[in-house]
Amino acid sequence: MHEFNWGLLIVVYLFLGGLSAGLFFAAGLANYLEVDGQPAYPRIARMGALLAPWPVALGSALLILDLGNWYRFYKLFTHFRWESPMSIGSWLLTLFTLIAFAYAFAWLPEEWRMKLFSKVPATWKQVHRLNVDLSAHRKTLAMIGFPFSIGVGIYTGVLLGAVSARPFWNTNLVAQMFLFSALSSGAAALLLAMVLDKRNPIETHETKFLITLDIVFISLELFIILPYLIHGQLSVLAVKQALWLILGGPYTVLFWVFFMGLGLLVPLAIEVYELAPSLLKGRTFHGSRNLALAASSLVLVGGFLLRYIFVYAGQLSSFHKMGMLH
Amino acid sequence: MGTTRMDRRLFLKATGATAGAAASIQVGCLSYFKKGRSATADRREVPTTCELCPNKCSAIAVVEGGLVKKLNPNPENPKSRDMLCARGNAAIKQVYDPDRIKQPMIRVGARGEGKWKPVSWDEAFDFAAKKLAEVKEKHGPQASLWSSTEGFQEVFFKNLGLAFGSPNIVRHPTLCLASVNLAYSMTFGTVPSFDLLNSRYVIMSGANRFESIITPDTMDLIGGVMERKAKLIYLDPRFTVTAAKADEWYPIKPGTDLAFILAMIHVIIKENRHSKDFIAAYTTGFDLLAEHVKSYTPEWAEKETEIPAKDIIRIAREFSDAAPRSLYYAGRRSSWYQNDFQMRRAQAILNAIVGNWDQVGGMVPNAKLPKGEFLFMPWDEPKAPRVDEIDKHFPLAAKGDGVYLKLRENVLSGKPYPVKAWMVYKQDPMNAMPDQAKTLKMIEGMDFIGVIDVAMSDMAWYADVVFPESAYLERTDPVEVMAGIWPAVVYRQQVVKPIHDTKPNLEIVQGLAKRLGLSDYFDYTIEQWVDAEFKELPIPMAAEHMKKHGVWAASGQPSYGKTLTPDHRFVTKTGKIEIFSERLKEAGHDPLPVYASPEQPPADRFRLILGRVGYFTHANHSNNVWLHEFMKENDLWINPKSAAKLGILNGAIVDVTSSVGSVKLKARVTEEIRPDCVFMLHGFGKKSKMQSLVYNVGASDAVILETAWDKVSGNAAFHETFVKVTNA
Amino acid sequence: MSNTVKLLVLIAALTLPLAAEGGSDTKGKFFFKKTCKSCHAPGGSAKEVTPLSKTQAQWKAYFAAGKHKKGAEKLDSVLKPEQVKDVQTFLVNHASDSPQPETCGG
Amino acid sequence: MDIRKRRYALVIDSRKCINCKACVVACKAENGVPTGNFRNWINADRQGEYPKLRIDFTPEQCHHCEHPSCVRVCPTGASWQRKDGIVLVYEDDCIGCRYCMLACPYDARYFHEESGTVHKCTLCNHRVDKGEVPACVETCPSKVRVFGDLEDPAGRLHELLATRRHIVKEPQTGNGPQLYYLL
Repeated sequence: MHEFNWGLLIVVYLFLGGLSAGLFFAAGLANYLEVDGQPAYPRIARMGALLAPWPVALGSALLILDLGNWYRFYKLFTHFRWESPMSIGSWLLTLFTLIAFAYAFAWLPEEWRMKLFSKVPATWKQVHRLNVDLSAHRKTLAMIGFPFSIGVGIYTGVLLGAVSARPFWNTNLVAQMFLFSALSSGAAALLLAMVLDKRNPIETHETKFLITLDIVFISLELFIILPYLIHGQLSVLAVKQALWLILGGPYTVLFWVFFMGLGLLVPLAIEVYELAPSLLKGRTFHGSRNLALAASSLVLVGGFLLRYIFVYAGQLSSFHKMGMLH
Repeated sequence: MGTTRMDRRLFLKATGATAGAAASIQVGCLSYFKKGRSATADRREVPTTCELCPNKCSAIAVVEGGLVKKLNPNPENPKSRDMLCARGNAAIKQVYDPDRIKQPMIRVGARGEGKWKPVSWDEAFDFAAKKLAEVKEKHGPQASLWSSTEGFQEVFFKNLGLAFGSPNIVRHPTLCLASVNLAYSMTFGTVPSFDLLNSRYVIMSGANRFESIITPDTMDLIGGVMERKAKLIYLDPRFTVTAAKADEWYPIKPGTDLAFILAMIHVIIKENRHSKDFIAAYTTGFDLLAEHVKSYTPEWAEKETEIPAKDIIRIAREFSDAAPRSLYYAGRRSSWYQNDFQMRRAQAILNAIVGNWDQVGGMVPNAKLPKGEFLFMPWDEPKAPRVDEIDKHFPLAAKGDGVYLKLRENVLSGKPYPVKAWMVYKQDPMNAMPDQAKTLKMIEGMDFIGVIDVAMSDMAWYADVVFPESAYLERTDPVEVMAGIWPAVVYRQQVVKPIHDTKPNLEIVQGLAKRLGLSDYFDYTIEQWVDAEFKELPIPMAAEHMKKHGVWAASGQPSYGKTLTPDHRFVTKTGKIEIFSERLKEAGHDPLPVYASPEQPPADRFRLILGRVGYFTHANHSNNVWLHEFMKENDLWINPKSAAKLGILNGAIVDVTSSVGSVKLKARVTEEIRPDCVFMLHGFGKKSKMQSLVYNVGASDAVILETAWDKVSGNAAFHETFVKVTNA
Repeated sequence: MSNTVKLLVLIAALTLPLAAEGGSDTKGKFFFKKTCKSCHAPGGSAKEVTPLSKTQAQWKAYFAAGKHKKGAEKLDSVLKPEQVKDVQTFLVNHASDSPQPETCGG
Repeated sequence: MDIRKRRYALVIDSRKCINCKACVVACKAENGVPTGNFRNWINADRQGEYPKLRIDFTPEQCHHCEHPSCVRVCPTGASWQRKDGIVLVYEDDCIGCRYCMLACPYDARYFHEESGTVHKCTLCNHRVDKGEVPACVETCPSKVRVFGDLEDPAGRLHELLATRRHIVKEPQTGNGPQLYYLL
């Protein structure tokens, strides 16, 4: 009967899981896009590949720490329960993490890989057998990884959406919302990383690509949030009452000002402002470094807030308590 | 066993019978099937009797590894109806309360400062005996006061006071229900039980039976009301749980219940609805009553009570139509106003004139069961008269109980003689009596204060020496006969050994008696005492039975109408039910209840009303961790209209001030109270730091209550205080 | 008891001094239970007697007569004179028309 | 042994509930529920304006649903349901993820800080298996709770459910709750 059984660690975990999925997806996509038979965005593909596994690995560690009995986490893998989103999610997450690491490994520059293995004692022969060049299999690994990344992106939403007891969550739109938010966060994180990498300054076409990608994902996310709100209003009373949490209730300001405003609409406006001249009037895309920094950071904050709001408000919502909340 | 056994399922069926079967009398269904009691090496089940409130329910304690794990209801006791309430269940935490007094202690700091020196029992006894002897030497034995509250071992404490030579034994009834007891005794010669199980129409004045305590009355009535077999009319300035469950709730103007009752009598007599045969055969003074109530019309009562006259008339008609299965319920804690006795008398008279005496669904004189008695050496009668001058001021009151508030006045004034030592058993006068400042003054005037209790009450906190009593689960007590419609004998035996250095009250009394040279009067053990009591129980192998079952009930078949024979003599002066009382007249009181409008609070004040909730017993158990969870502090109920006028918001801290004190409380702005009253719950705002959960949390009503008492019984009147409420 | 006897008892009661001063209620209860009750108990060798068996006046009359066993034996032969006084006090105090408001517990 | 199929359930006559909370304390003692946590409780719904007021009390606890969502979402199978309908947590398999707590429409579960696992009403299965009734049912003063076997056509539950109007709470969740509230 604690109001919040899931707290900040879960929020962070959901955010990081989605972030990895988004990073992998964007990086994989960049790997597939070619101009004249040559990869169009090799630096994006590499940056994404190298970053992708870490957030989810950290997130999973946090999730395990959040368990009442962290050392029993292995039990997640001694059972498979197809009815439980968490059970499916655990497997999905694990496989995705492994693929993401393999994919990152495939993108590891030769000298880094050699340096890494030079630290492994020579007697550990089995380990040294892993010292192989996978760069030829990047496309295959990306192809295998795509569905998993989408799966993880969706899963973080399904985990909440599958809970029929919480009217705030219990709609199929939550999964999509979380997915597009994840993909948008991935694109934004890549943009941020590229902008911050001063040794290899980001190039204009790269900025343009990532901004375009993000505009698409944010728009899709908006197209889910609107029906979520409208549908909720038209739904059964309990859902309508649950939506009150963000339509007048305790999470209203956080949702509208910070998430919708700062986390979604403002970065979208910045990105459109940057892209529109080149798109509509055919002008050269310049790409302001500062605006890219601002937009990408705000998108990440928005992605985090979405999960924060959903995890907390969702726990407050309930079929039998809602009437009394008002 | 000779009892009728009945399956629980059948019992439920019986109580669930539809109104169509209303004619059936529900009796004999009070013992259910015996539950399988498993016994493993480590697990024992010991029947005992609950002590957390005065109802004395039978319980079966489950002991595992030497610890009490669970208390289950014992279905064999008709008076506990196979239940234990929240308190009963939480008794385990009384034993394992970290705040318990764990060994005898002698005060080393100033009184109330909370500095204690743990001592051995010998030291504690020697110290107390020396002090008592000094007071006796200097002022005589009557200078000692012995106050206690109802309990199986109270008798030993009381006897020590008497053997010591003091007439000043003061018990709880005048802080409780002395006015009811006296009013019914004066009318019927006894206080009957109310057959709520079979009643069809019940009126209650503020007796909050569904909320303040759980007894058979609670259970019988909730069944009847909810199965639509009984109608409940409830008068209370506050919307209680009982009000919520009642068929009709009237937020009566406080202090005017007597007007309502007199108007009912008026209607019943005027419309010729009284039970003429019964009145002729068993009562005296009816004609005087008929004359007396002529002016008490429903229209007059409407002005007094704010209950519409048409409702009073209708209720009077319904009440007399339902007779003899109709009841004006007496209530338990009853002491509200200075006319309380007369209000209860009027209830008794109303009941008498519709002829519900000794009838199914009416009032039933209590059946008793025989019990043996241990005969100990009797002492000389105390020579001095009582310090409360009960003979002079309250000649009709129960002499053995004393009159608490008058006693305090006299002790404070030092007249008729000084009282310098105060022994207290199981009672907390600091919270039980109104006007705590006066009680503190009385404490200050004492040369010696000794307290015997299980927990560190506020009274114990101010004592000079504290004797820790073993909790009820840790001791064996005398056998008790529970008189009633379904009489029973209950026994409390030791379930576990005391976990701290505590003693049962008898051993504490004996320890003191030995040092006071009174050992001869207490020359027995609890086992001898109990064996003597077992001896006359009308069952074979009584001792074995009681130890195995913890309770013995008669057949479960109540008998009605035993007193309705021409030669029955009521224990009154005339031998009849006295509608008109010569004895009251002789004592200078109204022989028939006369109404006087109660004083109303001025515009800027509220009448403070009090109440209880069944999680706690008076000021006790609010420190019990399992019960404390349900209510962590008390608050001040105030109607939104009144609160708005004063700018008081829900949850705001307010000052509640009377002529004798002021407390701070959180405001609970609620529709559930009359706009001219405020309400607070009893039992919080403790001064004792060894009540750590409620120490200084909320407030004690005793701080702001003013001293007032009922004129006839001396019963404290708790609703006579007007308070000012302001934002703090 | 025949009506004549009742009448005589009544007359006796009215003409005799009404109070038995100075006896001890507590001791009276003790001796009553110890001595009288040894026979006058339910199932005892004599008829059950309780304080409620008589009114105050009837008890006073009974003690004024000072007889026992339907008048065959003097009360003094069962109880010492002082004990008789105590028992009388106890029985009168708790007679069937005595004012004895009920209490709670104790 | 009797191998007849059983389906345990509770019928609750909440009109008779007076909020005395005996059931709550009995449960605490019987099952060692920590302070601050509850396996059963009583909701109080207060309505109206002076002097037209009402209070409705409804006892709450695990509904031992037909299709318990808590069991469905458990990733390790620690939450499980007996054949007789009692929903339990097998503590050795509970990793303490608390997903089941979110999945319960009745908020009937709590996290036990000491063991790091989730606890809940067991319908006193240890008592029921001995032929006794749950502690809350046994102690209830106003006999609000009736425990029984829905598969017993002669049982008290059948009689009550056949003759009295009743509801279950939040049936729209699809959980198939088995706490029947009489009207």
